[in-house]
Formats: sequence, C-alpha cells, structure tokens
Amino acid sequence: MHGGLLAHGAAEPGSTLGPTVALVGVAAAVVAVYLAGVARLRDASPCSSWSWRRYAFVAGVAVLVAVLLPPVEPVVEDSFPAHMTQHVVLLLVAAPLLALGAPGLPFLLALPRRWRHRVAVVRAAGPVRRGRALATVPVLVVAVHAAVVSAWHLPVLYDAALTSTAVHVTEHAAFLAVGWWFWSLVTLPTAQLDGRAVLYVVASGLPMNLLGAVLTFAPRPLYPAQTGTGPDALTEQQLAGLLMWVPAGVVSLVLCAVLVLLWLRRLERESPAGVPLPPPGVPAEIRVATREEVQR
Amino acid sequence: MTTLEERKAAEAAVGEQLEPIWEESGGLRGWFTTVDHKKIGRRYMVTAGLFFTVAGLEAVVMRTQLARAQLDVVSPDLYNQLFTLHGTTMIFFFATPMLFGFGNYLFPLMLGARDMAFPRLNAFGYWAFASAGLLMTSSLLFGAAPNGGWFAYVPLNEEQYLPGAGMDVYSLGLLLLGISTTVGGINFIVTALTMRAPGMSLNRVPVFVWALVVTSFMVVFALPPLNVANLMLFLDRRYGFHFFDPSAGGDPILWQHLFWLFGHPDVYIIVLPALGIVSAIVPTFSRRPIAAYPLIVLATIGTGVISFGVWVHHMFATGLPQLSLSFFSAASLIVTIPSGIQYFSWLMTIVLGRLVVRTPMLWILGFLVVFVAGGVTGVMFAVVPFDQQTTDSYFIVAHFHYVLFGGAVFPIVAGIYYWFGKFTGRMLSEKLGRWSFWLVFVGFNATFFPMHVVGLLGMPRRNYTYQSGLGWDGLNLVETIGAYVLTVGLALTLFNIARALRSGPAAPENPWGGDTLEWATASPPQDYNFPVVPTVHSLHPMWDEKTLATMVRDEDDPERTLTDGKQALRTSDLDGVPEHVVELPEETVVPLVTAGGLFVATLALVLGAPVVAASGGLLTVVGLVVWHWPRAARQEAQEAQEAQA
Amino acid sequence: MSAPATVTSAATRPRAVAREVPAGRRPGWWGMVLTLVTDVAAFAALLAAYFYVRFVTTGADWPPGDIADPKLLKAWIMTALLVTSSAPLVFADLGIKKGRRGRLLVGVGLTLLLGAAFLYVQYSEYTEKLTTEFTPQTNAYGSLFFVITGFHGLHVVLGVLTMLVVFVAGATGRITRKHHAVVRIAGLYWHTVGAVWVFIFASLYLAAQL
Amino acid sequence: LVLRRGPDVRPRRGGERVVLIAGAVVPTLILIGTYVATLGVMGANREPPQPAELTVEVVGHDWWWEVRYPDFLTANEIHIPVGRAVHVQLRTADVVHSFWVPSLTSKRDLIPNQDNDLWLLADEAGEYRGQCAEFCGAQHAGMAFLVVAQPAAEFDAWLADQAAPARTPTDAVAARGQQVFESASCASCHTIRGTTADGVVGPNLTHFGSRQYLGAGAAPNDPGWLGGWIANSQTVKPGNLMPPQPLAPEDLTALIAYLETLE
Repeated sequence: MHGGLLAHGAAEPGSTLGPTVALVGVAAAVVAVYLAGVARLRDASPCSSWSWRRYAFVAGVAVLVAVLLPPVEPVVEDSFPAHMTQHVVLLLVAAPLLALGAPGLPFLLALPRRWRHRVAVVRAAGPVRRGRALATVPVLVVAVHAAVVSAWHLPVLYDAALTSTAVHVTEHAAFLAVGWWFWSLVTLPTAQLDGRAVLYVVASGLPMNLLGAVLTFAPRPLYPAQTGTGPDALTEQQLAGLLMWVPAGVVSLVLCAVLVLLWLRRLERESPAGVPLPPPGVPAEIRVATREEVQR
Repeated sequence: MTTLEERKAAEAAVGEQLEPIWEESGGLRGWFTTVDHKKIGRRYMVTAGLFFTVAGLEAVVMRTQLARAQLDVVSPDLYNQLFTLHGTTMIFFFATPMLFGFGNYLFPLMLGARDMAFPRLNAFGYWAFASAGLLMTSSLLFGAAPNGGWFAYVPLNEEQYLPGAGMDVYSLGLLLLGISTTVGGINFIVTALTMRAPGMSLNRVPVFVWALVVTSFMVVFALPPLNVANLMLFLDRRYGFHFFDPSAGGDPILWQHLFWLFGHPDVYIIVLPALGIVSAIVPTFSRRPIAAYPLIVLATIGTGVISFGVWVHHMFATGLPQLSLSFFSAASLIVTIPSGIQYFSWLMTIVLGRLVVRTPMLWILGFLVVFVAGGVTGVMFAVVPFDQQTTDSYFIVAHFHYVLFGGAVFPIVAGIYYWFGKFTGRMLSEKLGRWSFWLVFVGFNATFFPMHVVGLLGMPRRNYTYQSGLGWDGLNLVETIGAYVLTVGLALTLFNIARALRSGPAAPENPWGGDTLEWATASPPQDYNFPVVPTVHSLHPMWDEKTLATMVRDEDDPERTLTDGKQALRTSDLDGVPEHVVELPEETVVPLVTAGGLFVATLALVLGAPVVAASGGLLTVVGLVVWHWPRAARQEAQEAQEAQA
Repeated sequence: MSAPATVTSAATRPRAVAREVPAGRRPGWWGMVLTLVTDVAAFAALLAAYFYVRFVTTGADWPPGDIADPKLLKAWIMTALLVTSSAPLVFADLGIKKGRRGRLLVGVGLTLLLGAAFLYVQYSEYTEKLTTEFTPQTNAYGSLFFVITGFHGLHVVLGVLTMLVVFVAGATGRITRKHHAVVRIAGLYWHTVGAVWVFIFASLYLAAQL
Repeated sequence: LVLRRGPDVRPRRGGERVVLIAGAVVPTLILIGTYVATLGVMGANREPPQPAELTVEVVGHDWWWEVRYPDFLTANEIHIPVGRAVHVQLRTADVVHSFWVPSLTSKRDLIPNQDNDLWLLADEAGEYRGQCAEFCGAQHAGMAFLVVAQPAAEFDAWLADQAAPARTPTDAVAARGQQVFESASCASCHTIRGTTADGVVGPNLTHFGSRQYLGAGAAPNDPGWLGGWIANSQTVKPGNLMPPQPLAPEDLTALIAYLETLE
C-alpha cells in the first residue's frame, strides 16, 4: 500500500503519475480483498455490524490514499502546517476508520482455505498468542503510541524524514501501524468499551498536544529543514503547532464524546437505569413538618 | 408496596447491632479523633461558611471604600490586602471546601455506602484545609495578608517589589490547601469507584456524584501546576531562586502559564459540583426524572476535559502571537457548549415535569436566571478583540461574579435549604428563606449588574479608589447599596440557620420526596448510614419500588447488613457488583497529628524558622508511618480464629 | 451476634463478597494510582517549566552562561541504580504472593540499598555542583536543575523510608500471603519514581547535550 | 412557558432531542457565527489603516509612564496627531503593567524582557484618558496618563517645543527655584534638560509646566497641589516612590515657581 510513497521527494512533476496509479491500484486491491472477505463472512453468519464496518474501512483507505497521494507530497514538503495536518489525519482519521473496519477477519476469510489454516496454526502458537495478549495491554499500547509519535517529531528524525524518502515512508508506516493498533484497542468489537477508552484516547493525544504547545510558543524555528529560518518560518511553525493542538484536540474530543455515549448506551443495555416516577399528584411530602411532628 | 414503617422496622433490628460498632466517642476527644464522613462534611461546610462570611465582610469594606470617588475608608495597602484575600478566600477557602463538604456528607449517602473509602484521609484533609485557612485569614490581623492579587503575577510578587510575609502566606497557604484538596479529590474518586451500593452501575450514579468525580479528576490534574508555581514563587522570594526573574534567565510569563493552566480548570472545579447540586434539586421539584441523563453526564465530562485547553484566553492581552489567539478563541467558544447542554437539560426537566416551587427550588430558579447572564458574557470573553478591551476592567468582575456567585453560591444556598433537614434533623423556615432569596437576588443584581456598565466605561479593577467625573460615581454608589442589600439577604439565611438549629421543626426522613439514596436514611443519618445496604435498581432509587424493597428484603442477609465489624461493601468499579468487604478504620488522632505537622512546617517557613519547619515535616512523616503501619497480620489471626470457631 | 456472618455465608452461599482472595482493585491501589497521577503531573509541570525556560527565554546557548553541559557519568550510575532497583521489588512482590517471607525481605532489602546508593551518588553530585559549578541562586537554570532533581530526590527519600517500613513490617510478620497488598502498592510508588527519573535524566542530562 | 397542572401527564423519558438541539446544535451555530465575526475584527485590528510613521516608546514604571519620542523624553502625556496612526512600543522598567486607553484602543501588557506594541489612531482632536490595567502594586489606581490628539500643525509645534531644552528662568524667584532643584535631592532622581539635573529614577521634568496632571493623574498641575506634592507626595498618592522633601518655605515657593515656568 505504501508503494506510492516512493515518489516522495521526486523533483520532476511528471514522475508522480506512475506512483499515483500504483498507490490507487494497491488500495483498490486491498479494498477488493476486504470486501470479498466481508461477503464470505456475511454468507456464513449475517451480522449487522459488517454493513457499516465496510463503509468505515473503505473510507479509511480513501482518506489514506488522499493524504498520501504522490501529488500531495511536494506540498507537504514545502509547508509545515500541511505536513502536520497530514500526520494528524493519519493518526486521528485514517487509523480509527481502518480500525473500525476490523479487517483481520475479512482478510483471513479472503484467503484460500489452505492458507487460512496455516495462519490459524501460527496464530494459535504459544509465543504468538502471548505476543498478541501483550499487544492488548492498554498501558503498553498507549506508551508505544506516545513514544512513536513523539520520537518522529524529534528534530533529528524529522529532518531525516525530510531528506530521505525511505525514512519518510517508514515514518508514515509507523504512524499508520501504531495508530491502527491503538484504535483497534479502543474500537474492536472484542474490546470491552468503557470509560477507560476515553482515558486512553486522551493519553494518546497528549504528546501531540504537548508538541503543539511547544511549536506554538517557541520563539525560533525548531525544524529549519522544514521551514527555513526566515520571519515567515515562525508563523508557519506556530500554525503547524496550533493545528496539532486545537483542531486535532477537537477531533479527539468528538471521538471521546462518541466513546462516552457508546459506553453509557452499553451500560444502559446491561443494567437499565430505569426511570421511575415519584408518587403521583402534587407531592404531599413537599411541605414543612407540622408543629405536632416537632413535638413528637 | 414497601411502606416506610416496614422499612423502619427492618432497620431497627439491624441498627441495634451496628450502633455499638459505629459509635464514636463524644466530647472533645471525639472532636479531634472523628473519621465519620458526616461530621467531617458538616465541619467542612461550617468552616467554609465562616471563611465566606469573613471574605464577604472584606468585600463590604471594599464596596464602602468605593461608594464615592476618593474616599479614605481604608489605605491603599489595606485595600490591596482586602481584595487579594477576598479573591483567594472565596476561590480557595470557600467555594471548593464548601462543595467538598457537601460531597463528603452526601457521597456515601447518595452511593448507599457506610463511609468514604479513606475515612482517615478525609479527616486529614479537613485539618489541613482548616489550618491553611486559619493561616490565610488570620494574616490580616497581623497586617501580613497577601497583597499581590489572588493571581499573584510576577515580578510584582517577587520579594523585591512586595517585601514582607504576605505573599509567603499566600504561596505556602495554598500549597498546604493544595494537599488537602488533592487528597479530598482522590478520596471522592476512589469512593465513587469502589464503594457504590450493589447494582449501582455507572449509568445509575446521580449527576451530583458524576460532577464531583469529574471535579476531582480535574483537581488531580490541575492542582500540580499551581503547587509547582507556588513552590517556585516561595523559593524565589525567600531563598533567592530565579524562576521568574527576567534578569537571571527566568520568565514572568511562565508564572502566568502555570497559574492559568490551573486557573481556568479551577473555574469549573468550582462550578461543576454546584451544577451537580442543581441537577440533584431540579428533578425533585419537577417531580420527574432528569431529562437527557446521558447527555448531562457527557457534558460534565466534556467540560472537565475542554477546560484544560483554554487557559490561554486569560492571556489575550500579553502579546501572544495573533495567530494563536484566533485558535484559542475557538477553543474558548467550544467550552460553552457542554454548559448549554446542561442548561437545557434542567429546562426540559422543569418543562416536562410539574414544577413545585419551595425555597430550594426558588434559589435554583434564581441561579438559572443569573447563570445565563454569566454564560453570555463568558462567550464575549472568547471574542479576542472584546476580551482585549474589557479584560481587567469591572466588566470582568461582573462576569465572574455572575458565574461564580450565580453559578456556585446560589446552588450552594439552595443545597443548604434542600439538605439542611438531612444535615441537622431540623427544617429551615420557608418564609425567611424566601425573604432571604429575594433580598439576595435583588442585592446581587444591583451590586454586579452596574459593574458591566462601569467596566465598559473604562473603570479598571483592583483600584482602591477612582477619580470623580469619569461617569463612574453613580453606578458605584448603586453597587455599594446593592452590596449592603445582598449582605442583609445572606445574613437572613444565617439567622434562619441559627433559628432552625435552636427551635426548627424536626425534619422527616424525606421532606421533599427526593429521588436519591440519602433520603432513605434517618434525618440526621445514623453513624452507619444504612442499616441494610440497599441494592440499587434505577437512577432514582427512592422512587423505585424495587430498590426500596431490598432494604426490607435483605434484613437478614449478612452481606447487606455487615454486622461483623466496622465494615463496608466494596463493589466493582464499573458495574457495581459486590467484590469484597472492607474494614474501615476506627477513630484516631493520627490525621490531626499528621496535618498538624504540616501546619507547623508551613507556619515556621513563613516565619523563617527552617529547623522548626523540618521538625514539623518529621512529625508528618512519623504520622504517615503510624497511619500506614500494616495491621494485616492481626486481622488475619483474628480471621483464622473466627474460622476455627 | 452468633458465628461470624461472612464466614457462614462463605460456606453456604459462595458469593463474590465472601471470596477467600479479595477480587478486584482495592481502594488503596486506586488511591496510590491517583496519587501517582497527580505527582507525575507535578513533575510534568516542572519539566514543562524547564523546557519553557529553555526554549522561550534563552537562546540556543544551553545551559546558559558559563555553566558547562551536565556531566553524564554519575547520572548514568544513578539511572542504572534506580532502574535496577525495581527488579528485586518485583521479586519480593511475587515472592510474598506465594507466602515466601524470605524473598520479600531479600527483595525489599536490595531495593532499599540500591535506593540509598542512588541518594548517596546524588549527594556527591550535589556537593560537586554546588561547590564548583553553580547553585540554585546562580540563575533560572540552576533553580530548575536543583528543584527538579531535589524534588525527585525527596521522592526517593520517601521511597527508601517506605521500603524501610515494609522491611520492618515484613520482618515482624505483618505482611503475609493474603495481606500483601502493601508491597504491591509501595511497589507502584517505587517503580513510578524510577520511571520519572528516566524522564528527568533524559531531559536534564541527555537532552542538555543537544 | 406553560407548566403542566392537573392530571398527571409527566413523561418518564423524552427531552433528549430538544436538549441536544437547543443545548448543543443551536449554540454551535451561533458560536460559529461569532467566531467568523471575531476573525473579521481581529484581521481588521491587526494593522492600522495606513502605515504608522511615528513610533513612540512607552515604558511603565512604578507608578508612572515614561514616554519616549525620537528626540526627547516626557512622562504621563502622549501627544499624537489627529487622523494619523502612531505606533506604540511597550516596555516596562519593573513589573507587569498594562497600557489601556479605553476610547482609543484595547489593552496590551507591558512585560519584562518582551517587546509588545500596538497602534493608536484618534479620529478627533481631544484628550483621552488612559491608565494601567494590570495590578502593579500599591498605587496601581494612581497610574493614569493622558493621550492628547492634536491637529497636525499643533502637534508639530508641540514636538518642536518639547525637543528644545528647558527654558532658563527669567525672574529671580524662578532662578532661585532652579538652584534649589539642582542642589536639593530633586536632581538625583529627575532630569531637566539644559540644567545639571540628570537623575533617571523619576519622570523627566524638562517641560513639566506644560503637563496637565501631577504624579500620573494624581492631581491637577497647579501651584497649590504642586507644593503639597513636593512637600509630601505621600499624602496625595500614598506609597509612591518619591520621598517627602523637607524644604524651607521660601525654597518651596521658588521651586514651585520654577517648575511652573517649564512650559
């Protein structure tokens, strides 16, 4: 899927056509395989959730393609704010959508029977099982997510990504991987959705908020390779920081709100809050106790 | 139908067994050793009420000074002490402790628990709060009150510009209080997570509890920046450190960031629990379940989260990059949306229900009127150009009094009228309550509404006097008269309280037909709150036949009566499934000693005696060790014995 | 009051309440976690202040003035001491869960010693810095350096004290298989203080070299 | 608003949709409108309608305003030409102050180690009162200033007057006053250009007589108030940094006469 990224850093405009076609092609293939898997799944057991999960996955792939299209890359390379927007979209839009698509099962089902069997054997093996168990420990996932996102914004690595296409591809792949992984934790049907999910989302957003604050208030350009050092560099950096801080914050806030509502709905299903009415009529209780009661 | 008589009969039998276990010693000894959340909660409220009275009188003196231009009632320096202390006391020593007092008293009752999760920590929190408040308030008597503004901007508050002990009292007093508030908040969270009655899943938790839990989470995250800033300020002032000293690499804006990183959430730390009180009272007097419960919960959580992102709007005039202002303006606008949701939830509850107006509801209606005005001006301050014009003028004084007096004091007074019967066993007079309300309502608006105008006319805040002929004179006089009316109105409620305590009619168990579990207890509640721990089946347990029935049905169930010792039921954090029985601590003097050590340390640092301070710290450490000394083995031996028997 | 009710019900109705081993998280665990959250927030505020002063008010020259880059040898030693000190504590915790008092004492004792060693190295670093390099009164950098490391040092002192209490309590048989929560909760504190040090080390020592 | 009475028709549920629409959706729309308007005004406020030609530097002191024009220093009075934008550089000598002229401009803080600025534009000639808006200590209330907007010609004349050194006194009493000023402690804090007085702690008094107020708006500048101010300014503006001046009565009279001649 990342084949198209190889065009990153391409100087001459004409050369983006090939990679664009390649990227779209790969994306289309992935979607096709996924949809085939879902079709089989629905034949086997009609489960309503797959109807909307399909849309989520397709939308996720579409968003991914849109922000990674080779013609986008030169723009991103020139503009710090655009670059940060790209990162935010990868982490906060594409990743949750893809995770909502829950593609594990459909991909598995799309495989030929023999392969499926082999995958199942590998999945069931002890070390793999333990590894997968470890991969669902929330604190670990949040920590890795935070570490990866922060690390790629250290000036050293950031500059490297700007100068080397391979590093940049790795960066995007890393974002996508940790984002997908993290959001699977929160959105997978197997996950017990509760208030903790909100904490995880807030915690995973912290590094971006912090970075946003630093970029907003820093008095000098911190990434000369991206912005240069001129007077506009500072404004550009502030805009980039603010984009990471406020709009990204709003997106994750909305996601949190949805999580809370879903959680309350789940609770309501399991143990209905019930809405009894107080005893009817104008309540006789609402009055001050009488003298007699005082004496009694 | 389970009648009240049936329940009483069932409870009396169990109560007999519980009484000797839960009874605390009386008299002076009991006063210092109690760990009962009800006594501590009442104490919080009384102490905070005392600070409110003092800070209110300070405000009256200030209004007197400002009645006419160029008056000489107080000196400029005394005026500066008064406004600093007024702000600091109202924000830190009245609003939050008062609401924590409500919380302490009501939390276990609303949750159907026997006490807070950490009763000793509760006592410690009170003693730390009371001593910090004593330090702060009494400093005025020694002429050493803080005089650099409750926001304590640097470099003004560096030793160089404001020598003397005033700002040391401020920084250390707030540090001590910060410890108290933090442990209080942690106690609320843990209590709400682990001590709820069986069956009380999170969607059956009263909104008031939600509000205080969100508040507590905000405390946990918002107080550290303030505490750190105060530590830095103290070190700067007393030991020549340079955190905020621009001549040695420090930065004055750092203080503003740290302070407002706390300060903006603090607005909601004050208002959210008060809104929780509103959400508790409105359904009772609307005779209907609260409308849109999930949305109101979401709004409460949302307010808490968003409020951390908007501190910069207190700094619109400091010359931050224009670009960033536009973003923070947007963030500040967003924070009003959750309040809108809560507001319309109350309105819909009233509209769809059958409103019965009694004094508590009257105060709530007053709140609904006043709070909306504060909300509208709040939106105005998110508009950068407007903020840059009106910030630090009397307009903002008007705004935050509408938000804080309107949003916190009105609900607090409503809460006092609502729960007074539960707190004391006596009912307040309706008639006096109504008089008090109307006087306060008129006085409040007469005091603070003209401030909008005078602010727009260019009068800056924190001025001990003003020049005549600028168009401010008449309005200031109206404000001062309003302040007197307001004072009389509040004094009437105080009188009402005093009268009721002496000769008020006895309070029935559930005088208002309320919906939450505190109304299932006696007025005032027994030491053990609930003889039979209820099993909760709905959001409004007292209106719910099934829940009421469990309090009779489980009369013989040892898991609901817990008569083996001073025990409480621990339930699972999300679903309220019983998990374990926890032993609660007996009364003890350790929290007092531990807090006392901290107080000695604080006082000694203010007075410049580090050795004494160190010994105070040592006392605290010793107290902590004694407090946490593992007693498990003793318990286990006991259990083994019991098992054999 | 006849036979203890909880035990009776354990025999007749094995409900959650009467389970032998306490299920779920105890209040003490929650209390410690929240205390640590607020504590970590305080460290975050301090480190944020540090970076704020570094990025906003000073130029590229850091540490400012004549102060040399912090030396790393002692800091590495301190880091190693504190990070390794967590291992014996886990050993002790797992041990007492199986009722092994010896493992508890050895583990806690080792942690105690490593913590004390950390404090000793910090003390020697402080003496060196204060006498030859800079003091908190030198400038804002000095203030930040000493307050951040000092605040952390205070946490280690409290941690060592806690370990001492746990050790004595363990030695006198007050901590048992069933009542071992105190070890787990004290461990939470210790591990967090260690983790915070890693951040301080990275910010004040390593990043200062950049 | 009709409250339901009579038969019990209280619904158990309901209201969610109204709450959501009235409490969240409608406010959001209103807020978006407000925000767009905000951005518009912010954009309009950023730059003056025409580029500012003159830059005035204002330095906040406890508790007065130093005003620096390119050629001279004055205090507590800022003169600007009508209809022309003036760029104001804001700095502080001590604590945080805030520059606010309610009728002309919003406020901006004066912060140590930070360069803030704003622009002033008066459409009509006249006097505009300004004051410190950030609490700055004992005499925060006594830290006012005056912005005087004058027609261009008048303004240029004022500039020329102010740039000149202080006039030498012509009568004997005033000359004696100058002597008192130079020999007493006045000169250690105040500067009068053209004399030996060159203190920099207090306001520059070179053209003191032309100013309307004493002590940053504390009192009108007339001989009576001035005498009281010099003798003991603490009675007029308690807490300000000028110590009482125990002068012989005739010295005081001479000093007043001299200062009033400095127009």
